[in-house]
Amino acid sequence: MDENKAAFEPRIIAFVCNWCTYAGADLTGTSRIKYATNVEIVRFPCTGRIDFMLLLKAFAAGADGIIVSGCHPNDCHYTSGNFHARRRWIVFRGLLDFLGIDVRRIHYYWVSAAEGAKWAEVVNQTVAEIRELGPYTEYKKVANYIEETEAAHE
Amino acid sequence: MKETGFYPGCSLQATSREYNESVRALARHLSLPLREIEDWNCCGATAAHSMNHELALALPARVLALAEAQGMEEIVVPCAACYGRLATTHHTLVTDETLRQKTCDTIGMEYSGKLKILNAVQWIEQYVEPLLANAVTHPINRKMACYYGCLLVRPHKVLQFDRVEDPQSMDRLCALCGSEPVDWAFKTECCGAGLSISRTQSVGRLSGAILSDAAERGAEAIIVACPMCHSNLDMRRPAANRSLGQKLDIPVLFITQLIGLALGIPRKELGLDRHFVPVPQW
Amino acid sequence: MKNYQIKHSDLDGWLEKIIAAGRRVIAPVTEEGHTDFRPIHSPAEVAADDQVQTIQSAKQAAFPKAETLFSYRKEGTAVSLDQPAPESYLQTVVWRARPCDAAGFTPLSAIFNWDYKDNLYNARLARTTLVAFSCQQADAYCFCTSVGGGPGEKKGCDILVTKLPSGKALVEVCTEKGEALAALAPGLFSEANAVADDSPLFAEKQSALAQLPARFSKEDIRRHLAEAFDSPVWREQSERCLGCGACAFVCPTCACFDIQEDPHGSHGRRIRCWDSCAFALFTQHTSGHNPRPSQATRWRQRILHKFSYMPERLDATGCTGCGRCSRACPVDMNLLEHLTSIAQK
Amino acid sequence: MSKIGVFICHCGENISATVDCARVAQAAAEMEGVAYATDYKYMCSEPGQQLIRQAIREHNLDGVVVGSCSPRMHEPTFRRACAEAGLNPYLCEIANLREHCSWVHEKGEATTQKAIDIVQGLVEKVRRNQPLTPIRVPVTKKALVIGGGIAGIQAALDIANCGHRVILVEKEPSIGGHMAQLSETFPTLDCSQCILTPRMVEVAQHPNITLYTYAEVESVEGFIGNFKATIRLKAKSVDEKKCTGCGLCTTKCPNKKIPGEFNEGLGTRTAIYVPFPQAVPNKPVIDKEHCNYYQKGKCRVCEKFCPTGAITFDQPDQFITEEVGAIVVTTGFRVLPTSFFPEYGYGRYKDVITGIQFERLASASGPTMGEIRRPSDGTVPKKVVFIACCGSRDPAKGIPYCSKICCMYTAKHAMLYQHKVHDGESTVFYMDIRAGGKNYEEFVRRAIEEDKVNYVRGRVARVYERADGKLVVRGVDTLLGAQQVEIEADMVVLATAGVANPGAEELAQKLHISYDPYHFFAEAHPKLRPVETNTAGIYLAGACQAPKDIPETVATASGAAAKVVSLLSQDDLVREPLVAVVNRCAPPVYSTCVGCFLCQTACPYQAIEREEIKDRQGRVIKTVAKVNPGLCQGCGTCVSFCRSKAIDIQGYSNEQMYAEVNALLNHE
Amino acid sequence: MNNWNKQIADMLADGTVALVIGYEEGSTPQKTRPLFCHDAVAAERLVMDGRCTHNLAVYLTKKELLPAEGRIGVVATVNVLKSALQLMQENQIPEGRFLLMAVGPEGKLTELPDAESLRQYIAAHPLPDNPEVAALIEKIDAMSREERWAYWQECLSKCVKCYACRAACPLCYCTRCIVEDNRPQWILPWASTLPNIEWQINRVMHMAGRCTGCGACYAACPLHLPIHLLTKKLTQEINREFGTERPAKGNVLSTFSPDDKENFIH
Repeated sequence: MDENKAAFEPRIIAFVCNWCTYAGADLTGTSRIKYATNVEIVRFPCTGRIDFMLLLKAFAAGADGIIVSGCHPNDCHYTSGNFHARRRWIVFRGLLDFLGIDVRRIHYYWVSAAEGAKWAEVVNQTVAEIRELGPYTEYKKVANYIEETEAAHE
Repeated sequence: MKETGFYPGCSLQATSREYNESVRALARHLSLPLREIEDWNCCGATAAHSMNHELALALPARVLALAEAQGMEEIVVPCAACYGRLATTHHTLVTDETLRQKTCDTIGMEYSGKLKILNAVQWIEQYVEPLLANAVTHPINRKMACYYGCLLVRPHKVLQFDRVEDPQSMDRLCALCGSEPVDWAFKTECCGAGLSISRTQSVGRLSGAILSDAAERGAEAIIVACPMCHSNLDMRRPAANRSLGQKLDIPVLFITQLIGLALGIPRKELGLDRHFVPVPQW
Repeated sequence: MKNYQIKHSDLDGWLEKIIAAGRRVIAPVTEEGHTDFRPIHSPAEVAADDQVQTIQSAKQAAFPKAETLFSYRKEGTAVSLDQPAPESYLQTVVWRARPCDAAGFTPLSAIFNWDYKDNLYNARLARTTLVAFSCQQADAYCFCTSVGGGPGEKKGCDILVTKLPSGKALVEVCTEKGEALAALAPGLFSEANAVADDSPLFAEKQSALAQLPARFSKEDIRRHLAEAFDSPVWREQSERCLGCGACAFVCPTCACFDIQEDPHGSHGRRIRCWDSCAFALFTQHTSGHNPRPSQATRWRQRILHKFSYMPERLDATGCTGCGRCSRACPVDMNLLEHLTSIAQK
Repeated sequence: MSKIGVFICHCGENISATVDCARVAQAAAEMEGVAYATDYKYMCSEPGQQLIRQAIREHNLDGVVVGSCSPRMHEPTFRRACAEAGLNPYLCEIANLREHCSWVHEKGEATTQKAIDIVQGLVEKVRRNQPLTPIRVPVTKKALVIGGGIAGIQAALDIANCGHRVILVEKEPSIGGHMAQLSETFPTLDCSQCILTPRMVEVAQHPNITLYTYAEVESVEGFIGNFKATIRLKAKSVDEKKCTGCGLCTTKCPNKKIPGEFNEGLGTRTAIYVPFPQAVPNKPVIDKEHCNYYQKGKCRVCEKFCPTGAITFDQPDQFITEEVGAIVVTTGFRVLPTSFFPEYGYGRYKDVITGIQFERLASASGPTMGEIRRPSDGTVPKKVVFIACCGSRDPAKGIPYCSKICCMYTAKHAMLYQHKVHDGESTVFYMDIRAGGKNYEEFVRRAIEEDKVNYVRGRVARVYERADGKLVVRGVDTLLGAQQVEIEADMVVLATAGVANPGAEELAQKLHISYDPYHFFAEAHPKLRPVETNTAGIYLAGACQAPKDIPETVATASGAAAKVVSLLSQDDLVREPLVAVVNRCAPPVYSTCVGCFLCQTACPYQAIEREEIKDRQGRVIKTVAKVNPGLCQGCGTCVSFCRSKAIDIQGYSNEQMYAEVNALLNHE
Repeated sequence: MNNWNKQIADMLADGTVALVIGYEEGSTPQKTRPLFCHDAVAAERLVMDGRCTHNLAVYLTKKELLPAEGRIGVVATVNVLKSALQLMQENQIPEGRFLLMAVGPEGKLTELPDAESLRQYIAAHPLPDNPEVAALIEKIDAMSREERWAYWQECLSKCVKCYACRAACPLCYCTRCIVEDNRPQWILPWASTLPNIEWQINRVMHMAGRCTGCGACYAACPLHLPIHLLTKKLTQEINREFGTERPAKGNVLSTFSPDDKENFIH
C-alpha cells in the first residue's frame, strides 16, 4: 500500500490570481526554491473570477487535488474579489461536503506576491497530503460512467 | 418571574454581611426570586490569579458550571472582586475553546458558556430600576458621592459595563432614590483594596484621599458596590483619618442599602447597624 | 408457442434461476414508497405485485437514457475509432413489465428502423427478454383499451404471465427468447393448453384482468386531429405546462434523442441521450428562430406526433395508454382527460 | 482549424538547463491546432522576436504561444512583436516555463512533461482567444475639487495653472479650512493666515477656477473622464452679485451672541456673518437657524440697512450640474468629540480646551487678539498643562491610530505659550514624541531646551476642579518610576485626536470610493497609489485620508493634481480591453442576461449599468446588464457570479479558462 | 360558490384583472393543479386549501402565457408569495403587474398589492419547518463522507435530466440556463451520474441565498429524488455562516463581509 502511494504522482491544478499568488509563484522561481512538479498553475485575474464549476471540471478531467490561492484579505488588487471568493468557497465547500465530495482535496490559501517561499511550501504540502489520500478514483470512475450495460466493455 | 442565581462569595458571609443582607432584603421586598448556587466555592480572588493561572480559571469555572448545572441562566455576583473573577473566567472560556476544554477537564464538569453574569448594579438596573419610580417611598434627599472603585468596571473589554473612567450607573440610581450625586474626581481611584491587612498605612493614604475629596464636595455619604471598597472606607476609617490628620465621619453605604432605605426597608434588615462609621437617620 | 402454468409461489424460484443464469434483470423495486425499474440481484428485491405501474417504462432496456455511440483516440495525426460490439451488451430480462410496456416496443422499433436500422437499439432489444404480467388493477390514468391495448394483451411480450385466482399463473410464451427463459426452470412449469377465445382458461384469464372500458378510439382522435392544427385547444390544455421532459422520459414510446460529444483532448466519445420535444431548445435554430416558439405548439407536436404522424408514417400509435406521463407530470397534465376532450370536440 | 505557433525559449540556459526545450517544441508541433513550433536560445532578443514575426507571416498564424519567462516579464514584448507582424496582440499567450517550471524543478522527465502540459494548456486557451482592441474613453477636461481647505486650494490651483478648468466646492461660507484657523505653523512658526490668504485670493481670482462656497456635492454619476456631479448651492439669503461685502449688515444684526464656528466657540458672531475677516468670498451669509427673521418671522434689520438691496430672504437652494473628467476629494478631518474622555472634564470645566481652541487663543485674529487668556475669567493662565494623545492610540476608548500632528502642534502650543507668557509654566504629558519630519525633532528639542517646556512622559488619569477652582491634573510620570504626579493648572489643553468628518461615509458612498474602518477614505494602494482611489478618476488629498500636517497635505494635493492633469492632458483614455462584457445573441433572446442585476452588487467598481434593448419602434424589449468599459477593471467577479453565464471577461473568458484547465490534464 | 370565488369572478368580469392564476381540482381527489382563469365562469373552479402546493410564482416570469395588457391576479399560497417577493427583488416582475391575493381561513380574500404588503403578510404567516427534511439532513450529516458520496451517487444516478426541478422552480427563470450553454459545455448534457451531480451542484449554488424553501423542485421530480435537501442544507449553511438576514441589495454571494469567518484557508 505504502509503495503504491509512493509510486502515485498526484495531478494537481492550482487556480491562482494574477496579482498575488501568480506573482508569488514567480518569486519562488526567481528565488530558485525547488518544489514538486505535480502542480500546474492556471492564471486568473482574481480569485473572484474563479468559477466553482472549473474546480469540478478539474476533478472530472482527472485532477487528484486542487489549490485555490489568491491575495490575503484586504490585499485584493480589485479590493474585494477575494472576499467574494471566500464567501463562495464557504458556501461551495459546505455543499460539496454534504454531497460527499472529498473537500480535503481542495486546498485554499492566501499567498501574496512576497511569499515565494510560502508558495513552495503550499505546493509541497498539498502534494504530500494528496499523495497520502491517493488518486481520486471514485470521482474519475463516476466521470467515466455512462450506462450500466457499458460497464462490461469499459 | 425568572429566577436569578446568587453567588455571595466569602466577603458577603463575613465582613460584608450587610451587603448580603441588603441584597436579599431588596429582593424580598420587591419579590425578585434569588437562588443561591448550591455548593459554591471560592472565586479565587486576589490569591489564585497571581499564582496559578489554571487554578484561577478552575475555581470560578466550577462555580459557573455549578450554576449552569443547577439550571440557572444568569447569576448575580454582588462582590466586585468575585464578579471580576467570574466574568473574566467566563470571557476566557467562551473565547478560547482549548482553554475551555482543558478547564472543564480539570473541574470534571461541563460549561457551555451560556450563563449571564451580573454585578449588583447590573442586577439592580435590570430588575430594580424599572420598579423604583413607584417603589420609592422615602426619598433620600442628600448629596452622595458614588464610588465605583477599580473592579466594578474593569477591564472594560471583558465586562462591557459602564464608562471606565467616568461611570454613571450608580449616580443614576442615586438620583432615582431622591439623592443628588456629586461631581467628584475619585470615582474609580484605588482604595488600597487587598492591602487592607498587609499595608494598612497605604490603605489609609489612598482611602483618605477618596474620603476627603468626597467630603470637600459636600457629599453626605459615599455609595459603593464592593465589599473591599466598603471595608477600606469604613472599617479603615481610623487609618484614613490618621493619614489625613482630620476626623471625617462621612458614612459609607452599599448601593443596595441606599435603595433599601429609599424603599422604606427597616435599617436593621439592611444591616446598617453593622457599619463602623455610623449612618445617621435621614 | 407453448403455454404453461406455474404456481404463484414458484415465480420467485423461476426468477432466481434467471438471475443465476447470469442475466441482468431489471424489475420493479420499491424505494421510499415509489416503485420503479431497477437492476436486481435477488427476487426478494422485487416490489410486491400490488402497484399499477412503475414510474419509468421498460424502454430503457433497449434505449438507455445515455449510451456511447463510439469512442475515439488520436495519436499524432492518426485517429482510431472504437464502436461498442453488440455482444458487449448484457443479456437483459425485464421482469414484471406490463402489457402496455411491451406494446411500447412496437412503435419504438418502428421509429428506430423506419429508414436507418439503428444497430445499437436493435442489438440491445435483441438481447432483452420481456416478461410482462397482466394487469389486475388500473387507476385514473390508465387508458390502454382506448388505444388498442389491454390488461392481458400479449403483443410485444416475450412472455405474458397472468396470475389466476386459482393460485396458479398462466404463462403465455410468445417468442423464442421467452421460450429460452422458461427453459431455465423446466421443473416449475406444467404445460397448459392454448388459450382459445372460448376456452375455460381464457375465461379464467379474463376474470383475473383489470376492467378498463375504452373512453375513445384512436380513429376518433385521428379524425379530430386532422383539423385541429390551429385549434385553441393546444393553448388551453398546455397553459400550465412547465416545459420539462418528465412526460417524454417516462413514456414507453418517446424516442427523441440528442447526440453529444464528450471530448477529452486527444480522446473522447460520442454519446446519445434522451431529449424531449417539450424543451424549448429542442427546435431552436442557431438564428434564434424557433418553429415551435411556445409551449402550446410543443404540446400540439407531442399529441400530433403520437396520434397523427406516427400512425400515418409508421402505422403505429405512439401511445400505449400506460398513463405514465400523466402520473409523472408535475402539474397534473392528464393525457386521458385531454384526449377525451379532443375526441368529444 | 486554428494555426497556432509555439515558440519555446531556452532563456540562455535558464530554461533549457532543466527542461528539454527541443522536446517541448516537438510535442507542441503535434498538438491539435498547432501549425508551427520551434525553440530558440533567446526568444526575447531581436532575432528571437524576428523569428516569431517571420513565422506569423510565413505560416499565417492566428495565435501564438511563447514558452518563456513569466508573462509579468515579457508579455508586452511578445505581444508587441505579434502586433508588428500583423497579428492581434491579444492572440498571444505566454507559457511560464521559467519561474513556474525550470527554476523550481530539477532536471528530469517530469519537468519536461510539466512544460509540455503548460504549453498544451495555453495552446488550448489561445485557440479560443479573440482579437481585442484597446478601449478608448473620451475625457471631459475639467476637474471637480471637493473641499476648500489648503488641500483643495492647492489642488485647484495646480490643476488650473496647467490650463484646465476647475470647479471648487466648499461647504462653509468661506474657503480656508482648518489652516485658516491656525495661529502659527510648525516648525517654522510662520503665521498660518499670512501664507494661506494669498492662495485663497488667488483661487477666487483665477480665471480657470469656478468657486462654489456654501455648497455641497449632492450626487455623482459616471466614470473616469465622464463624471456628472450635481452640486447643491445652499441658499445664502444674500445676492452675491449685488453684495459688495461692505459688512454693514453684520454690524447691525441684533443677534450677536452666537458661538462662532471659526473661533471654536470662544468668540461670537452674528446671524448674518462672514466667518472671518479674510474670508473668500468676503460676502456674508445668513445662518437661518439663528436668524430672528427665519425663526420668528420678524426683524429684517439687515435688509433695511443693506445699501445694495442684496438681502434675499426667499432665495432657494439651487442645484447645478457640472460635467467633469476627474474629481479630487479634499474634505479634511475634524477633531474627536471630547465626550470620549469625560475624565478630563471638557465641557464641565471652562478652562479645559482643545488644541484647536488654543490655536484661536494664540491667533492674532482670534477672540483674544493673540493673548493667551482663560475662557472662564479672561486672566492669563500661569500654569498650563497640555495632554497629548487625547483619544489617539487608545483602542479602548478612542481610536487606535496615531493622529500624527498632535505631538508637533502641542510642542508649538507650549512654545507659543512660553513666548507669550514669559513667567508661565507649561507641562506636556505625552506617550511618545513623534517628531519625524524635516526640522521637527529640532523644533521639539527647542521647546524643551530653550523654552523650558516641562515634558512629562505619562498618561493623565483625570482632570478635576478642586473646590477652590484650581484644575488638578493627575497623571503619572513613567520616567520617574511610575510615580503619580499632580499638577495644579490654570488651563488644560487637550490634543484631541483627528478623526474623519461625520459626512465622510455618505460622501464615499456617493462617489463609490472605499473607506477604512475609521471612515477615512482609502487609497487605491497605500504605498504606490497614495492619492488615487479604487474608483478610476477620483483622487484624494489631505486629511480626508488620515490626519496630515500641512506639508504632507500640500504634497498630496499637488500629487493628486498631477494625476488629474495627466489624465486631462489626454483626449482619450486608452485602456486594456481585458474587461467584462454582457453577451448578445440572436432574437428573440437578444442576450442571455435575464436582468436580475445581482451582479451590480458583486462589482467593486460600480461598472455595471442597466441597458434597455429596444425594438425599431423604440419599445423596450428587455433590460439587461451592461458593463461600462471605462469603469470595469477586469476582475471577473461578476463572471463567475452570473448564473446564466451572460457576462464573460475578455482575455480570461469562460471558454478559454475551461479549455486551459481541461488541457492541462489531457496527457494520461 | 365561495365568496372569494365570486369576488374573483367579479374582478375578471369588470376587468380589474385580465387573468387569474390559481388552483383547481386535479385528476384525483388528493391533488389540485394550477388553473388559468380567463373569465368569470372559470373562476368558479378555483379552490384553495392545503392540497395547493404548486408554486404558481413559476408562471409569473413566463411572458408568453400572460396577456400583454392588464393586471394578472394570483390566488397565492405563502410559498408563492415568498417566491414572488424574491422575483421582485431580482427585477423579474414589474411593480403593479401582478395582484397577489391570499385566501384566509374564512375565505377572506386579502389583496397584497406591493412588496411591502407581501413582506408583512409573509412575516405574519411563518411556515413551519418540515421536521422530516431536517431529520433527513441530520441523517446524511451523520454519515461518513464515503457514505454520503455513496448515498448521493446512488440517488442522483437515477436522475433522467427531465429538468422538472428547474421547470417547477420560480427562481429558475433564466432564458438560457447554464445547462444549455455549450461554449463551454459547463454541464455534460446527458443523464448519467456525474452530469447529474454537476447539474444539481449548479442548481443549488445558483439558489444560494435566493431559495425560498418551497420544495417545488422535489415535488416536481418524477423520480421523487430528495434534491430539496441540497437547497435546504445550503440555506442552513448560509444562515449559520452569514446569519438569516439577507442583504437588502444583491444576495448572499454577490456581497461579502470582511469579517466572514472560515477555517480552511491557510
